[in-house]
Amino acid sequence: MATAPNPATTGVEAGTPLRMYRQMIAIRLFEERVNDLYTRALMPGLAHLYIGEEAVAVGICEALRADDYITSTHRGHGHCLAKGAAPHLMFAELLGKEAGYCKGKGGSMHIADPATGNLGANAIVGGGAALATGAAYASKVLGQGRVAVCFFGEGALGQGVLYESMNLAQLWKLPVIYACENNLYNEYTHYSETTAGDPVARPAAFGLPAETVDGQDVRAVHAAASRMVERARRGDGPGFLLLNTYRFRGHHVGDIAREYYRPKHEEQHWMAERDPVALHAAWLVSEGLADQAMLDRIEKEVAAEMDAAVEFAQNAPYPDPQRVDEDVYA
Amino acid sequence: MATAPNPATTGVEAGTPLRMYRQMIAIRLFEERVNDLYTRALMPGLAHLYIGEEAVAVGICEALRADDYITSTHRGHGHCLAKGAAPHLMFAELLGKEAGYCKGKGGSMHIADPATGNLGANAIVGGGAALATGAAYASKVLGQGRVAVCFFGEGALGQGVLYESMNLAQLWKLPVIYACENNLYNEYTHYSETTAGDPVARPAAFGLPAETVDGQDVRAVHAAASRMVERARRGDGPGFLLLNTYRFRGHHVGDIAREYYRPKHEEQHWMAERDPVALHAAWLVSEGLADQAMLDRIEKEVAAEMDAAVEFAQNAPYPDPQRVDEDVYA
Amino acid sequence: MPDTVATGPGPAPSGTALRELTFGEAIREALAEEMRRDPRVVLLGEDVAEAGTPFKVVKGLVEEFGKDRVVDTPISEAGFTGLAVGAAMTGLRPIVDIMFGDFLALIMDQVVNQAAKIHYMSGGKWKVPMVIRATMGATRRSAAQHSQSLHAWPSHVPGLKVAIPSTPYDAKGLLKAAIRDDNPIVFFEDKISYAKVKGPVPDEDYVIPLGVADIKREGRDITLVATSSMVQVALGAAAMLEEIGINAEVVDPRTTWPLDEKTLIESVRKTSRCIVVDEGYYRYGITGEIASVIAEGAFYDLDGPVRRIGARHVPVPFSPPLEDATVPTERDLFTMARQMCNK
Amino acid sequence: MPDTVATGPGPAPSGTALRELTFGEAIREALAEEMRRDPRVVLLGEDVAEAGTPFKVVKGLVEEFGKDRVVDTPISEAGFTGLAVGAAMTGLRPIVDIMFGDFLALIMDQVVNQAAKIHYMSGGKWKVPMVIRATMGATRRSAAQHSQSLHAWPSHVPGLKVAIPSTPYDAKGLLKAAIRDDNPIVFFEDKISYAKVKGPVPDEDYVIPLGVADIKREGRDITLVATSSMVQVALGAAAMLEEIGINAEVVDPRTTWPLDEKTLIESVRKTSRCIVVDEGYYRYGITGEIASVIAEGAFYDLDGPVRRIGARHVPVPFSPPLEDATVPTERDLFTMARQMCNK
Ligand SMILES: Cc1ncc(C[n+]2csc(CCOP(=O)(O)OP(=O)(O)O)c2C)c(N)n1
Ligand SMILES: Cc1ncc(C[n+]2csc(CCOP(=O)(O)OP(=O)(O)O)c2C)c(N)n1
Ligand SMILES: [Mg+2]
Ligand SMILES: [Mg+2]
Repeated sequence: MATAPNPATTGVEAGTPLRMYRQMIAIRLFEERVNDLYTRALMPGLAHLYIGEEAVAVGICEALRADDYITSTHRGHGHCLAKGAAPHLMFAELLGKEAGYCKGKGGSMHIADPATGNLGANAIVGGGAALATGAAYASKVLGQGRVAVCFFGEGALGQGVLYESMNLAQLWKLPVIYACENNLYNEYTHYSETTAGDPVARPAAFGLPAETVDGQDVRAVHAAASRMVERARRGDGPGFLLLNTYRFRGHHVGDIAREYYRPKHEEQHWMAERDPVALHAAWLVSEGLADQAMLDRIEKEVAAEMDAAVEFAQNAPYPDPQRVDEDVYA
Repeated sequence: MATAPNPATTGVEAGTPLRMYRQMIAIRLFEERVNDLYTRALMPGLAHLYIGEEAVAVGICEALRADDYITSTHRGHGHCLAKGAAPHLMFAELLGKEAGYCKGKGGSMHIADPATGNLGANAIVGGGAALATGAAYASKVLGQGRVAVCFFGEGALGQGVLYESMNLAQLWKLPVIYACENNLYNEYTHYSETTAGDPVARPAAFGLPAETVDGQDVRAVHAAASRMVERARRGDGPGFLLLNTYRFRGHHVGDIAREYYRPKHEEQHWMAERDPVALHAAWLVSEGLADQAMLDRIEKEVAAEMDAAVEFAQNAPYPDPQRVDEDVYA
Repeated sequence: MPDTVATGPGPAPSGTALRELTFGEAIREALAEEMRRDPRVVLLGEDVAEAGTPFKVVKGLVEEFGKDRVVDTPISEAGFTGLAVGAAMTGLRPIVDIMFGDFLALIMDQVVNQAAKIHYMSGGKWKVPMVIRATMGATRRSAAQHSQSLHAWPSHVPGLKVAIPSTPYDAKGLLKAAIRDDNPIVFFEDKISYAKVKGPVPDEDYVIPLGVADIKREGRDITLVATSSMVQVALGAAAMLEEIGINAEVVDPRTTWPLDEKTLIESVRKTSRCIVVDEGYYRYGITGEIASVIAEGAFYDLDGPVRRIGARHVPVPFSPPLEDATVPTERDLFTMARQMCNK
Repeated sequence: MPDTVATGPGPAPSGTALRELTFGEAIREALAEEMRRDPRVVLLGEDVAEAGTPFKVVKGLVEEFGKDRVVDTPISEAGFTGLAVGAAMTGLRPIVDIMFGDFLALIMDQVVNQAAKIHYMSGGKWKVPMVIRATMGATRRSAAQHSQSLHAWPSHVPGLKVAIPSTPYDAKGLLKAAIRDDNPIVFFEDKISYAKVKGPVPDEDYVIPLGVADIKREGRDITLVATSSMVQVALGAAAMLEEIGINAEVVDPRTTWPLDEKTLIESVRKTSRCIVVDEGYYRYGITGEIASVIAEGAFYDLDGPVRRIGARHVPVPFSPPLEDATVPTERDLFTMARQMCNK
């Protein structure tokens, strides 16, 4: 099982619409299994699902090289998968098992993996901003040509360190892209109650090119990200993407009764009309790049791999409590 | 001496050009005496002189009510005086005497005075941003109609809490004015090396009206400040002023050899052509609002009061060391 | 462990039968009563209004006091805490809600360089009457950035007071005292206790002065000094010890600053043995100071060194078997106490 | 006090006569040597380039290493510290300069929630090899926001190491060790010592391992455990004590974490008396932990309780007579030690 093929990176060619479909499906099916594990009380802690936002992570990560960097968030499973993480090692981590990416020490909010350039999910809102900027700085100083992408929710627009970071990035022309996922809510509060002025004007004021993108359209995301990544890699400095999207589920799995902060019809509208997976599937079919049978086959394949990954994680042992003292110091 | 008239607030009518002249001269002469005390090793600690920037503090504070608030900085003597502080109590504080504004506990960087709405000079760059915003918040909640002005150097544009504060102020329409004194240098580093993009675009991105003003022209400062203060008092929310100015002296009194970070000719240009006191004096004379004799008389009067204030401070006793434990808790 | 734990000897019964409240309910009641009592009290924080915070502790307050006094903020801990400092100076009595105590790391400048020093730096002229409510405590599988108990940091800083209640009764009385105090106070609430710890709380208005320790259980043989979540653990250990004939006294300082040195020292002078237990990191934390104070004050009555137990000195891990190994347990205390008493 | 203080018994003379350097010069030399040795080492901070910081400690480095490796930053302590964390993870070995240790309050999130935990949270996969240089120390008439010694905070946090050197020799050797270490390290430099403390420093390359205490003066009658600026104070007190026939041992832990418990405990087992002195705030600080460690480890050899002296528990005042009353003095130590030795 340790050699299981990663559905996120195999079977279709990198960068193509079909591969982006596969990646989105992988995230969707991964998250559905997280939901299932969590509601069956098999997963400890909290789970913040990325369902509904898949096009953002996939569109952006498909514009990256394997050795490029990302920082992720509490809602990070999608970013990790899109950057190439293996689902079975992620599930193992989510269940607190020794085989997990972080030996069970990190959990859902701290998946990290040097092999895929993942600097780590981060449970501090805005916590990745300076870190990603620093990875871009190192890449520049070391002449590596790597780009760093900082994923964050629009709630992180409230954290001052984001502005400190953008200022540094622009002054020093660092290859970092700030990817703001505006899913309209900071936990249980609408972003309009927490965000004055126009969000894209903020990076622009620091001199960063800033673009607003339909975060439910994976091709649009990919195109915008590709432009910014290329620009950054060329040495022309950082950029900012505002990706309009929506989380289909609660802030975390336990957030069930949501009507006090967001209306059901809003959810229904996004789920029915703006599902990034469905939209992309329809486009693939309409363009003749796939037929429904092919999409179904991909989904089935991915589902099987996800089920195997869950099984791997469930069967994996917990860490020996003795190991609690390891890894405090390098 | 405790009843000495305050040259900053007496003798001429509030808000008039002549009074602004008097206020600027008061700051200038105050700071010259600070320089003198410091270089004669009579003043402990550090002294950051405001000479050259007088029009900013005076132009703004003359647009405020006595019960309006200010927060100030490490370079704060000018703000405190312009808001109505008594020079003899300031000098006493600068010398660490019991009679000082803070009983000697604060010193140059922490002059504070509820009676004149001075929330305090602050030695943390950007430290006043959230505090001033909070005073504006209280004023709004309590329906007091008071306005708060947050003075800060352009170096504070590097501090994230400034953006957090402006966001809060704009969201909640708080009566606070952010007054950024751009004197071109953060200590020994030119602001262009620390500040990406366009500084006034930053507050604008948060929705604040932002205006760039010639900080050497006290009437221009006063006019711009009056508009913003009136707007804030009306309930229309915060504003931002970018005041272009220059410090004529070193970052602090001990900063003598400055050529490695700023050219002599730049200093000479500002001192010869852009001295706010001289410019305003010339205007007063040219408008027939004063003649040179009158200006000389004002200066002499203020000088005498400053000398008396210094004398008061020098003669005042140090606090009893026993009092070190007082005022830790209210 | 049972779902809720009844807290130890409550206040002296005041004639009427006492209601039982959870720790979280007691806090909400304190907030509501003080907001009713004083219109200058406002509550600021992320998701405090309709959501009532993720812990639901302040649920219902916005309905009574409105959105002007129960204010949802952006995710700007430094900004809104600093705003509260300025507002406290100018006429309000703000309470800020720091959802996870780990985020204290984001507000230390506002709390320590501003709030704690303004009164002193101004020679006593300005006051900063505010309360910073922050959660603490692990075992929620929340991992390293959402599980810390960082009360040692503000306890180190002159100008601050620090409360760390363990029971509903104490939480309510101390929070009311904190809100009425004219100083900046950091008030730590254990997340697990919110729903789990239940206890008697009188109907009538009362405050518990800051700086008065409480003897949660009287005993002869050994003193267990315990804070917050560790008080329940100490009481559990004391029950286990009783079974082997060791009679433990459990003392709860209730505030780390001011610290009721006298009560702590007197207890140990009586018992001659002491363990200090706290959920913060073991090193350079709460236990070092309290153990030193006791060792200095009760030295000649001590049978052996004052011992200490804190959270294991590692970042809090996610995995349940690992996380469980980081928090002091009844068994840890029992074993150490038994050994100290040579039983 | 004389203008410069010669530091106590230096390293064993290595044949050649040792040069004398100031504390600041030794730090500059350590930085220069490590930057020469390893191109991945970069220095970031406010005014570090041409100005060489307000203390002039890093003056000259930009001339040798260029503006790409000695980098002036905006006044964004959180931003550039976090940037350094990310850069440390991805191939550099950054050193950040925190001009005044008080500004640690601005970077605790980056240091504690990020740098300290990343190695652990990632199951050992990512490393954060970086040094945070921060100043400490009062008596410069800089008042409450520019005079703090906040080393107790990072010492409390697992995942960090904390160095607090007292002599030029130690400063150079520890800083070099810190730069070569693969962990985040907070390195405290006493501002007054920069120019005032002078001592022998060998020409050749050496490092001092983190976690090894140094006996700065051998003695029989009482152990004075002292950190940073307080080492000179302790040595001065020891000289005074010698005159009345008390032979004091002065032990410098050199790093608060890792802590060389063994050397501390052994010293006190020998002398049977101990005072711990540190320039941080008195309460919940360095002295509480060290005193507890010693009291636990040397209890049965102690003549009386371990005593402690820290900075007076008040915000640091500006006025010279007030400020001078806040910092432990030779006289304070002398008086306390004399009393403990009944002389
Ligand atoms: C500094 C900080 N403050 C508060 C929190 C608690 N918190 C976790 S997620 C969240 C909302 C985040 O909203 P957003 O950034 O929009 O991300 P989303 O959950 O919508 O993806 C909050 C307030 C935190 N983790 N970190
Ligand atoms: C948070 C913080 N970082 C650094 C410093 C050290 N410092 C004091 S003044 C100063 C430069 C300030 O520049 P600016 O804000 O432009 O004000 P100016 O001195 O030009 O009036 C710096 C870096 C500080 N006091 N606070
Ligand atoms: Mg969101
Ligand atoms: Mg400036």
